[in-house]
This record gives sequence, C-alpha cells and structure tokens, in this order.
Amino acid sequence: MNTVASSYRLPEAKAAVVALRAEGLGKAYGPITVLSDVTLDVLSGEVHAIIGENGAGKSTLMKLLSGYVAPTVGQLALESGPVDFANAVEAENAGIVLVHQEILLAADLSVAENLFLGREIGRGLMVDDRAMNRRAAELLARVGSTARPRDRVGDLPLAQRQLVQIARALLEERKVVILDEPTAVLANDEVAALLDIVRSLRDHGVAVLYISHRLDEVQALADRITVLRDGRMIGTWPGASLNQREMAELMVGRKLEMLYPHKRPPTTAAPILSVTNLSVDHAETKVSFSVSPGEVLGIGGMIGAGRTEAIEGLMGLRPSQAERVVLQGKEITNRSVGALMDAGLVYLTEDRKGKGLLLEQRLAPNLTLQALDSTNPGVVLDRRGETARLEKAVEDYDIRVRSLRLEAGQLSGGNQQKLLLAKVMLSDPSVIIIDEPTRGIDIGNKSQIYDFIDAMVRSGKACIVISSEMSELVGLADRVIVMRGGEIVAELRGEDINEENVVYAATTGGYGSAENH
Amino acid sequence: MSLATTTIAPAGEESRIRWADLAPFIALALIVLFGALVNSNFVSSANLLNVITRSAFIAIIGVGATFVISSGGLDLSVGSMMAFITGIMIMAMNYLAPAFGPWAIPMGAGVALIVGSLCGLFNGLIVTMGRIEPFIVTLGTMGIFRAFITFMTDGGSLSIDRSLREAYRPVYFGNFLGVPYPVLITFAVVMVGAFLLYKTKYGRRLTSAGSNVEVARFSGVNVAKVRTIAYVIQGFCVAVAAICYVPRLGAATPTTGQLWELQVITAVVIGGTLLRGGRGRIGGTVAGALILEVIANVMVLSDMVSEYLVAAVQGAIIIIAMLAHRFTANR
Amino acid sequence: MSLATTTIAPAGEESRIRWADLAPFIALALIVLFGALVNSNFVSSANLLNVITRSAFIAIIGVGATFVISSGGLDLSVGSMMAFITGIMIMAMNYLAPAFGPWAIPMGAGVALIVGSLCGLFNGLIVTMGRIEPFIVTLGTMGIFRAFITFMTDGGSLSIDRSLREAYRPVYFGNFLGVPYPVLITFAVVMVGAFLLYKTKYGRRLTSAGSNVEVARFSGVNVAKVRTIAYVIQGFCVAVAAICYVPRLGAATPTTGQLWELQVITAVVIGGTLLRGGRGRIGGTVAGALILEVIANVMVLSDMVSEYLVAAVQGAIIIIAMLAHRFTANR
Amino acid sequence: QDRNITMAVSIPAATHGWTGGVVYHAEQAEKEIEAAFPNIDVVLSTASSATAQVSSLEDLSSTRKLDALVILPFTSEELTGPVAQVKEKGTFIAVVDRGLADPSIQDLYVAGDNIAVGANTATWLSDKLGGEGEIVVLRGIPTVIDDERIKGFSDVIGKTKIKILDIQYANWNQDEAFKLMQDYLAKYPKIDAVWANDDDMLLGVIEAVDQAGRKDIKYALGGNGMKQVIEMVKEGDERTPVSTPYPPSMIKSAMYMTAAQFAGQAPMRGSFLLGAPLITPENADQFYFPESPF
Ligand SMILES: Nc1ncnc2c1ncn2[C@@H]1O[C@H](COP(=O)(O)OP(=O)(O)OP(=O)(O)O)[C@@H](O)[C@H]1O
Ligand SMILES: Nc1ncnc2c1ncn2[C@@H]1O[C@H](COP(=O)(O)OP(=O)(O)OP(=O)(O)O)[C@@H](O)[C@H]1O
Ligand SMILES: [Mg+2]
Ligand SMILES: [Mg+2]
Repeated sequence: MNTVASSYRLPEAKAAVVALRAEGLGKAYGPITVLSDVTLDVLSGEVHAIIGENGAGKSTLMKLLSGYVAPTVGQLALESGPVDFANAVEAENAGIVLVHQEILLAADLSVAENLFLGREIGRGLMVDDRAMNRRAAELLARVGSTARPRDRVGDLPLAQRQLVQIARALLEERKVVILDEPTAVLANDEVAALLDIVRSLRDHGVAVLYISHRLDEVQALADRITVLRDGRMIGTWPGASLNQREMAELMVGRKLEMLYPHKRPPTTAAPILSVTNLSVDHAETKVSFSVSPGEVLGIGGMIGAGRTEAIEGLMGLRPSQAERVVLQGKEITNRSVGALMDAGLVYLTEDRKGKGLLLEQRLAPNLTLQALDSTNPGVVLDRRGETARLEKAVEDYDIRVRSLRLEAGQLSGGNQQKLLLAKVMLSDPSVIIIDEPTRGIDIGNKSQIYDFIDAMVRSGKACIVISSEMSELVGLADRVIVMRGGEIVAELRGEDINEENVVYAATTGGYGSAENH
Repeated sequence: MSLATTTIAPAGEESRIRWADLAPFIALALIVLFGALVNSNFVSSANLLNVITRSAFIAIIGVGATFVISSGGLDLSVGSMMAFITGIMIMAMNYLAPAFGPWAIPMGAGVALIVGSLCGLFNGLIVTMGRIEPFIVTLGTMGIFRAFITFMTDGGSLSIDRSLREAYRPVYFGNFLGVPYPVLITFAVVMVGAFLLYKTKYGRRLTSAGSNVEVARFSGVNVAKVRTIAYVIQGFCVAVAAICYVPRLGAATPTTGQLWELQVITAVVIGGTLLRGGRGRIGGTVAGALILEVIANVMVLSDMVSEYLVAAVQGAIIIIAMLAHRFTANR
Repeated sequence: MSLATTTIAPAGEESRIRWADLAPFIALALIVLFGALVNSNFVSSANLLNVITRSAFIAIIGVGATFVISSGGLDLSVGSMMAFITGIMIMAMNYLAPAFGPWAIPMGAGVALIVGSLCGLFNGLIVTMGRIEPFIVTLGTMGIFRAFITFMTDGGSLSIDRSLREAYRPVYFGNFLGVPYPVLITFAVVMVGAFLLYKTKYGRRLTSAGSNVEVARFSGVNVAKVRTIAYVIQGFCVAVAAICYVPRLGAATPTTGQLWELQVITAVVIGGTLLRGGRGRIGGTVAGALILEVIANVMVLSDMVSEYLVAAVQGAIIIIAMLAHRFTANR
Repeated sequence: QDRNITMAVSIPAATHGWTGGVVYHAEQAEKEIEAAFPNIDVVLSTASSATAQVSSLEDLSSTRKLDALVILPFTSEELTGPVAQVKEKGTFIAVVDRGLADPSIQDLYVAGDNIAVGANTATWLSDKLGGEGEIVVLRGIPTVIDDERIKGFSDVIGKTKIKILDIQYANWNQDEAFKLMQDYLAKYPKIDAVWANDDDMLLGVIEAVDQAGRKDIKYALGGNGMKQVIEMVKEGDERTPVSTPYPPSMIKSAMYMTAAQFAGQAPMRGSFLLGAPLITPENADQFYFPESPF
C-alpha cells in the first residue's frame, strides 16, 4: 500500500491563469540576505512544488508570498495586478493562505475556536458555537483528523495539530494554498488523505504551492517544480521531466550517493537496553522491548499509536510504571532524563519547537543545555569550549547558519532539527532514541543522518528510531516493532521488514503477531 | 464517571475538565462547612447575607480583572482607581445635588461609569501602545490614582451630601425580594461578563490574544484593540463597584480600596483563570471572591487565633485550599 | 556552497541588543541629569552617597528577585520576609548579647542568613512541589511573615540592645576608603549573583526553565530543584539586606519593609529582566533600584509638588522612563 | 529678602484621616509662617514609612544647612539614631507626638498622650456601664500609637468587671471596620459597647450597627476628634456622646514654637504635653475645625 501513486500528470495545455506572481523577490535580515531575486509564476489549477535544501529559503519565500513577512526587494502581483500585503490577514483576504511548517495555533483554545479565530461564524457580536463545531467536524473529517472540535489544541498530538492547521486552510475558498512541509509530522494514512485533498484543490482550479522533503510526494503531485538553492532560484521544471534523483541533485548541486547505508549483519549481542512491562499514564496496556549494541530498532505505527507516549514514559517525562528497565547491565530505578543520560540513554523529541529547543536563546546555550554536566566538569561554564563545541557541531552536522549568534528560532526548520540532534549527541550516549529523526530534513542531509546512525551503531552503540516514514524504517532498521493502541502488535526481522508488513500490522494489528510473540 | 452525556466523548477526559472547573466551588463549600462547624452563628442568614453582599465589590471588579488577565494583562491599579472614582463621583453628586435633588445620584453614577472607562482606557493605551509590562504601567497608575484621591480629600475624607445619603443608602443596604441589591448587581455584571467572554467574537479573540499573541495577530485579531477594551471593561467594572460602595459608608478616604488589587487578583486566580492568560473563568472568580470574604468572616467568628496571627492563618488557608484542589483535580 | 562562516557576525544585530541592555542605565543618567538641573545640591557627594547607600536594600533583594523572576517565578513576600528576618535577627542578637558581647552581631547575622534561606526554601517548595501559581503562594506567605513579625513585636517595635547598637552601626554608616559598606556589600552580592546567573551551569539551567519549562524538562533539567534554589537565593539576599538594614534603624516593626516587594519587582523589570521569565539582567536590576531611589530623592529635594501628589509624580516618571526607553530601544 | 533660616518639617504621608490632618495643618503652618517670618524658609517633606522618613532626613540634612527640624517620627526607636545625626550638625530639634528613645536629643517636645486617649475613654466607659458589661474593641495598624492606646484602655478596663469580648485589627480603615463590626455583631448576640480607637473606624462601626438594627449597643466610641464625630457629639448623640482629642494640629503648634525660637521673641525649650480631655457636648466647639479635612 504505497501512498504515492505513480501516475504522472502533465500540465494542461490550456491557457494558464497566473494566480500569483513574484518578481525579483528578495529578503534580508539586517545584513544577512536569505533570499534574492526570485521570479515565479504560480498558475491556477497547478500543484507547484518548491524544493531545496534546509535553509535554502523555501519557508522564507512562502512567508513573503503570504504576507507574513515583507520582502526587502521585489514585487508581488495577483491576477488583478501588483499588490503589497501589509500582513497575513490581507493576503488571506486576497485568497492566499499559508500552512506553516511550524505549528502556529493557540494552545489554550479548542480546535474549532482555532479554526475560526478571526473569522468566527455568528450573528452580530455573538458567536454560533454549534455551527462552528459542526463545520469544524466536517473539515476535520475531510483532512482525516480524529480530533474533535471541542478538544483543547494543546492536548493534541503533533500530527493532529498539523491536520488542524491544514483544515484551517480549507475553511474558505482560496486562490492559492501554500503548504510548507505539511507531511513532515504525518504518517502514511494521513499523507494519502492529504495528497487527495491537494489533488482535489487543484482540480477545482486552486493554485497549490507545495513544499516537501519527501521527493516521492513531489514526484506524484507536482505539475511544476521550482528548485531553490542557497537563497537563489535555480529554475522551474515540468514535474514529469525530473525523477527523484535528478531533483535531489538539482537541490544540492552535486551528485548524490545512495540514500540508505548497507544493512549491518544481524547482531547476536545481549541487549544493551531492555524494558519490561512499561505502562504509561496509568493505562492498562504494557510494552516490552529491547535493543542490542550494533542494532537499529525501528518502531512503527500510525499516529496516535502511543509510540511517543511510551518513550516519554520510559524517560520519566510522563507518569509511568515499569517492571524492569535494564541499561548496560544495570537495573535503572530512577528514571529521569538526567539519570538516564548519565547511564547512557538519551531521547530526541519529535516536537522540536515545544520540547526541543529554546527558540529565544542563542545556539550555544541550546547545544549544551542537556550535556552541561559532561561538558563542564565544575560549576563554571566553559564559554570557550562551548563556542568550540558549537563550531564543531555546525561542521559535523552540517548546520547551515550564517552567524553563530543567531537565536535558535531564526534557524530554518531542518537546521533546527540538526541542532537538536547535535544537542542530544553531545553527551556521547550509548543508546539513543530518536523520534522522527529526519522530520523536515532535506534529502542530502537525510542520508547524512542515516550514515551517522549507521556509524554510531557500528561502533557498538544502539539506536531506536520512531518513524512514521515507512521507507525510513525499512531502509534503516534491523528489527521493527509495530505499535497500535498503546501495545506492540508485531515484530519484524530481516526479510520481513517491508512497507506492506509494517502498514498492515499498524492498521490491523494482525501481521505476524503469532509467529513473533 | 457514569455521566449520561450525549456526546461520545470518553468519559474520563470530559469529567476531568469539569472537575478542575468545579474546584473553586468545592473549596468554597469546604470552607463554608468548616465555618458552620466552628461557629453556629456563621450559617445565620443575616451573617451569610452580610458576607455575600460584602464580596460583591471584589466579585464585580474581579469580573473585569478576568478579562484583563485572560488577555494576558494585569491591573494593579484597581484599588486606587476605585478610590479615585469614588471621590469623583461624590464630588459630582454633591455638586449636582442642589440643582437636581435625588437625580444627582444617577447622574453621578453616570459620571463614575465614564470616568472609570476612561481610567481603564488610559491604562490600556499605555500598555498596548507603549508596549510596557502591564505590571509596571498599572503600578504607576496605582500611585497616580492614589495620589489623586489623597489630593481630592486633602488627606481626610470626602462625604456625600446629607441630602443624598438617605436616597442612596438602599443601593447597598436595600434588597429586592430578600436579595440585596449589590448581589443583584453582581449577578447582572457576571451574566453580562460571561456572555461577553464566552459567547461573543470579542471574548474569543481576547482569549486567543492571551493564549498566543502571534497566532491571534496572524488570524487578524487586532490584539492592541482587544486588550485595550479589556482594560476599559475593567475600568467600567470598577466604576460599578464604586457605585455600590458609596452608599455603604458615604465617603471616600485615602485608604478606600487599599490592597484590593491583591484580593482581586487572588480571587481571579483561585477561580481558575490562568495568570499567564488564555483562559478566563468568570464563575470561578465569583467563587474566589466569596472564598476570600468567607475566610475573613470565619476568622473573626472563630476564637482560635490571636489577633496578631489572623493574616498568617488567612494566608495559610489560601495556600492550603489551592494545594487541596491541586491534588484533588490531580493536575 | 557559499555558506557564510562564523566570522560574519552581523554588526547591526549585536549593537541593537547592546542598546536594549543599556536602556536602564540611560534612563538612570537622564533622571540624574534632571535631578542636577532641579536642585544643585543633588549632585553633592554627600547626597549622592546617601542615595546610593540607600538603594542597597532594594538592589540586594532585587538580585535575588532577578533569579526568581528569570526562572519564571515571582516573590511577593520579600517585604514581609525582610521584616520577619529582621525581627528574628534582633531577637537572636539581644539574646546572645549578654553572653557574647559584640560577637552576638555576627552570630545573629548567621542566624538571619539561615532563617532567610529557610524562608526562601519554604516558598520554593510550595511553588514547585505544590505546583501553585507563585503569585498566590507568595501572597500567602507575605501575610504569614507579616503576621509573625506583628506577633513578635506585639504590634509595637523590637529594638536592638543598646550595647550592640554602637558596634553594629558602622555596617550601615561606616565606609571603607570612602565607599560605604552597604555599597560594598551590594557590589559583592551583584558580583556573586552575576557569576551565578551568567557563568555557571545553574544559571544556564535557571534561564532555560524560565524560557520554556518543557524544553528544560526534556533536556534533563530538574526544573523544580532549579526553581526552588532560586527562591532560596532570594531568601538569602533578603537576609543580607536585613543585615545591612538593622543598623540603620535599629528596630523591627510590623511595618518594616512594607510594599518593598513592589519596589523590588519594579526595579527588576525596569532593569530589563523579563517578567515572564527566560532573561535576567542583574546589572539592570541595580540600575532599576537606583532609578527608584533617585526619583524619590529628587522629589524630596525639589519643592515642586504638593505633598499629596508625590506618589503620582513618581508613578508618572516610572511610566515615562519606560516609554522613553521603549522608543529609544525601538523594540 | 533672603530667607536665611531653614526649618525642615518631616511628617508621615497622608495615608489615613489623622495623618491627613497632620499634613493639612503642616501645610497651613508652612504658608502662615513663611508669610509672617520673611527670613524663615519652611521645607515640608512627607514619608510613607520609617525607612522613607530616614531617607528624607538624610536628603534634607546632606543638601543644606538645617537650622531647625520639626519631626513627627514614625516610630521612636527607628528614628532616634537618624535624628541624633541631624542634631550633631547643630540643628534645633523639635519632636512632635512620639518622643525619641533618647529624650536628650529633643530641644522641644510637643506631644499628645496616646495612653491617656485610651485610659480616659476607658474610665468614662466603665463609669457609664457601672463597672460591668461586655465590649468589643477595634485596633488600628500595628504600630506604637495603636499599642499605647490599647494599653491605656485595657489597663483601666482590667481593673473593672468589664469583659473585652474580642479585639482585632481593622487598620484604621472605615471599610474594614465596617466589616469587622458586622462580624462582631454576628458573633455576639449582646454587646454593651464598642471602642474603635479612632474616629475614622468609628464611622464604619456605626454604619454596621445601624444596618443590623441592634439596640443593645449603648455606646460606640472612637478617639482623635475627627470633625464628623465632633459634630455628632455636639448634636448630643446618645451612642457617641464623647470623643477624645488627639489633634493633628499639634504639628502646627510645634512649628510655631520653633519659628518663635528663631524670631527671637522667646527661647522655646522643654516638653509640652497635650492632655486628652474628653470632648463633650459642652466643650465640643473648642475642638471643632470645619475647614480641616479631619
Ligand atoms: N529572523 C531571521 N533572522 C535571521 N535569519 C533568518 C531569520 N529567519 C530565517 N533566517 C535564515 O534564513 C534562511 C532560510 O530559512 P528558511 O526557513 O526559509 O529555510 P527553508 O528552505 O525553509 O529550510 P528547511 O527546509 O530547513 O525548512 C536560514 O539560513 C535561516 O537561518
Ligand atoms: N485524535 C486524537 N485525539 C485525542 N488524543 C489523541 C488523538 N490521537 C492520539 N491521541 C493520544 O495520543 C496518544 C499517542 O500519541 P503519540 O503522539 O504518542 O503517538 P505516536 O505513535 O508517537 O504517533 P506520532 O509520533 O506519529 O505522532 C494516544 O494514545 C492518544 O491518547
Ligand atoms: Mg522551512
Ligand atoms: Mg510521536
């Protein structure tokens, strides 16, 4: 069940209407130019993909097009003529809506309240909550979300929040819908539903701008593809004319190696981490799993399967009980992030904005926050060492920054992810659990991260990868456990690890449970 | 758990939310129960009516504060503002009394409402236009209003004209079908406040501004306007409280309304409104105001503590009440 | 890939940040200038020394408050805590004086530091373990400490033994090479505070907890511990202030330290620390404390305003200072 | 003409009725003295706490030469040291109301008698009640003044069979006194008399008693001689037939005496104790100042 259909759709020959045009668009923050000279036509009824490496300027371009950020040079034009948007609301009124890469919702409000914020349904001053809840339920169903209109957004898992954002974009008739990495936090099912929505928008004559690092999606969807590199526009190609490898090479400007590293030989070593009967948030369900040195354990499942919850429970970040947790031969009784880190186990969260990085602080404090004790022997901070570490991390993880003095929130999404990885790796752990390791990472860097995980595991460490990207699990993991409803429903090894099996187990809970349990 | 609801919502989650919302009312019930055990006079209808009537001021001002706080602001000036408005109102009434007789009362009340709204507007504009911490702004205006009332009274007191006194008295001391007027007024203010906060676009936008300014702004909410209006509502509520307050003692002094700001904020927070903004609970605020007043009343009625330690016991009870409802609400 | 490297630190941004950091000092300079124009005596060294020495209390307590506030907390109890510690210290000294003579002074000071730290610990534990709004907790302990000092003084005053008075006096009135001791002590507190906040792991963790609790938690920061320690530091600083304070007035009364909490928070916020946490500015806090004290001094020296309106002018100046530095800092 | 003599006046800020009266009379005296004695410059400074008062003393004495200081200290103990420092520079010291801990510092001392305020009221009350009955008391703000009044009162009452049912703080605040009295009334079905220690609070007390319609309360007394209460006394109110003076105008007297010192008519030194005679309908006119805010 591959979510990505393989039919190509050629651009229509009929006279295209330019829904939105950018002429010589550019943006500079102070002396730093992050985008220059972009000239682009977006046509009604096309899916126009924008691809590029992390930090290439994709999100910046989208913010310029949708009025969130004012360009420093250049001009926007609609069908009706040139425009200057004073703010995002003006752009929305002109029919242009942006779904942000980073979640932008009010956590204290309900889903319906968020959806209709600023454009509430109602008579006069009053709001009509009934009508809004009803309409919200429809929209949520349309995007395939299981959230309910009255749920508080702050209580929802990340994926659901993303779907709420997408639902908001569909609230009204739009001329241009911009989706900035909408699928980064989604799993296969939701992705498929989203791609259908995108197609139906296109068929209704809407112009869709689509950013993704998942090139299979781009290939399946895009009528035209524009490539950005290092803040400049490289060019626009018909979607059908590029295959994924060509896209990747245009993005990075060089030939690419193969994506996934070769699998390691099966390991026979005793587990380095074993978890027995872990239950989280006072739930009935329990999970047990283990990972050995030299092994990558994948955890698959649909969103809401309880993977993140289980691991957060393991790390002592949620209320949890466990019968036994053994790490490097020692039984762990005090499960707190600090104690586990000292014992060699670290966790990289999927929610980099909410739980991963201090967006208002500079890069160096962010990098060293978790490993303060191991990088600073005394009580005093080693500032020089910190700078050196940051320089090294920037180099090792290829974090694209134009200045080391930026705040973390000023990095592009993918570079934030790399900074986060550098942060948890700083304590030199023996076991690392990564939740969605390549969320928002461009294809060139993806293979870098895979290689990185491979090298780490080969040196006798262990890695647990939670991923909603099936191909990632398949390409990377030596063993995959699949979760559903808070329980482990299947365990796959060797040849059994393929997308069909993972998806089947995740949706039906059926596959292989008999053989493997 | 076995609530027969119409929704298919999992019972656990829904009821947890309701529990947390009920917490201030449960705390109130417990304190009332305690009061009844300590002193049998506590539950006499005269005493209960007194206490409820007395809590009207903090409750009314608290409704306004719920708006300000859920928008992410704070107003420390309400106590002094109340004194200032009281002073202006008395001066207006005394000035108008010779010409208009008892009509001076509603006219003075009108003046109070206008002045109150303007005071609120002033706070709101400095906070939003000047983009200064509300804490600092309203600490500043707290000093300003307090100085004005001291100046107006020459440090002494400013009494309402004797001719108006009798006509005005019932607004505090009178009742309608046994319900004292201040309670009725509080009820009206709460209803209007709850309607504004929960049922109007304005309320929705206000809460969003308190929850996440960026999101609100990007959704087309005029955050500055919404917040400024919250301060105006606060000022208006203070004026309403002042209108109920004057007939009680018939005078304004430099100590009128002193430290009320702290009581108001405490009532609002005990009631379940988030101090960082994003969630407002009007009903809870009223419960909070009652809790404060009942605790003070029980302290006097019970003979348990030395007069020196009353403040300590009050402080401790508030902390314990919060702790208790934290652990019953379990989150 | 023409990645710009680390060497191209944009000058513009750097200097903008510095400007914002300098704002409180610029405001201070302007007010000093104004003072000099209003009254030539203002710049006399005797007067300036007095003002600086006096601001020591708020500055020292403010250093502690900078920790609490940048960790995302708040402490309204500092004023009462100060009175309580003063009371305990005087009682300890008077008790020890007959046996130990002047040695009772350092011993009493030691008691004060311990009691102060314990008071802070108490606040911190209730806030972190009980997970209650710091505003409510410290409002409660404010009442508790105030009641304790009222109880200890029987509503009157508690004076230090005459035999100790002379020996202790220099701690406030004496100087070392012309620099008054309280100024030296403030300097030491500021240095230690700045070191802790900016140069240690603890300071880093504290700021991260104030900036985003979840991120701090996920990074293995023991948020409860870090915050509790901030309150302990606050308590310790209050005790240091109390040690400097007693020789000045020689007694504790139920009104000692009243409303200092508001002054302290104002100084901290004027100094550039964010009230919502995540950024602390120790140097700015000291500038803030000086600003408050200088304004009060200029008010006394200039005969311009009616006695009743002093508070109004002070409030207005603070607001205007904040507005001015908002618009110069341009953000 | 040069004003070559500086007279500093340091008083508490107008935070409630009585201190409001002090500020009022001080401001009046400032105007009158500056008009009457062209060579005297009066510098008035108010302070909201003992600490602030010490600060303003430092400010005044460090920036100019003070020839005289008239001070109404917040508290005796706390201000003793700072005033002594001023005196060291040769300043003439006039202390009003509360004496310093070291009386040798004061050249001139004009004082009310807080103990007498309490004691005289108590004596009158125990007379009227025939030495027995049940009463309630409201205290002000925990300070020395309040302490002394309560001490004077309870010492006298202690020698009778009168029982003090309850005593609580109401912070010299009308509003809090109103609430406290309501609670007293709810708690005690029979109260013979109430003493509010201050006329500001008395007004709140009377309001609460009237509202409850309680007839058992024979006397409701205050103190300080606030003008509204003196009006009641003059009108022969049955419940409040007396008050005790504690005139805020004593600051004015002290300022005049100090000015006279420099005008050279007479050397004014020593102690002047104002008594606290009962104000009754007969002598009320003497204590009635309609223009004063208090
Ligand atoms: N406010 C800012 N100040 C300074 N630089 C910024 C700011 N915002 C973004 N940048 C820089 O602009 C560049 C482009 O960022 P952008 O978010 O557009 O990248 P992107 O193509 O969306 O990358 P990704 O795929 O990682 O999301 C980055 O180098 C980023 O650091
Ligand atoms: N639509 C929803 N509404 C409410 N709660 C949900 C919803 N979806 C999931 N949850 C809650 O979240 C829990 C699991 O979410 P979690 O984020 O841990 O899943 P996951 O398997 O890590 O998925 P992913 O990482 O792909 O988001 C579920 O057990 C459920 O309690
Ligand atoms: Mg991006
Ligand atoms: Mg997850």
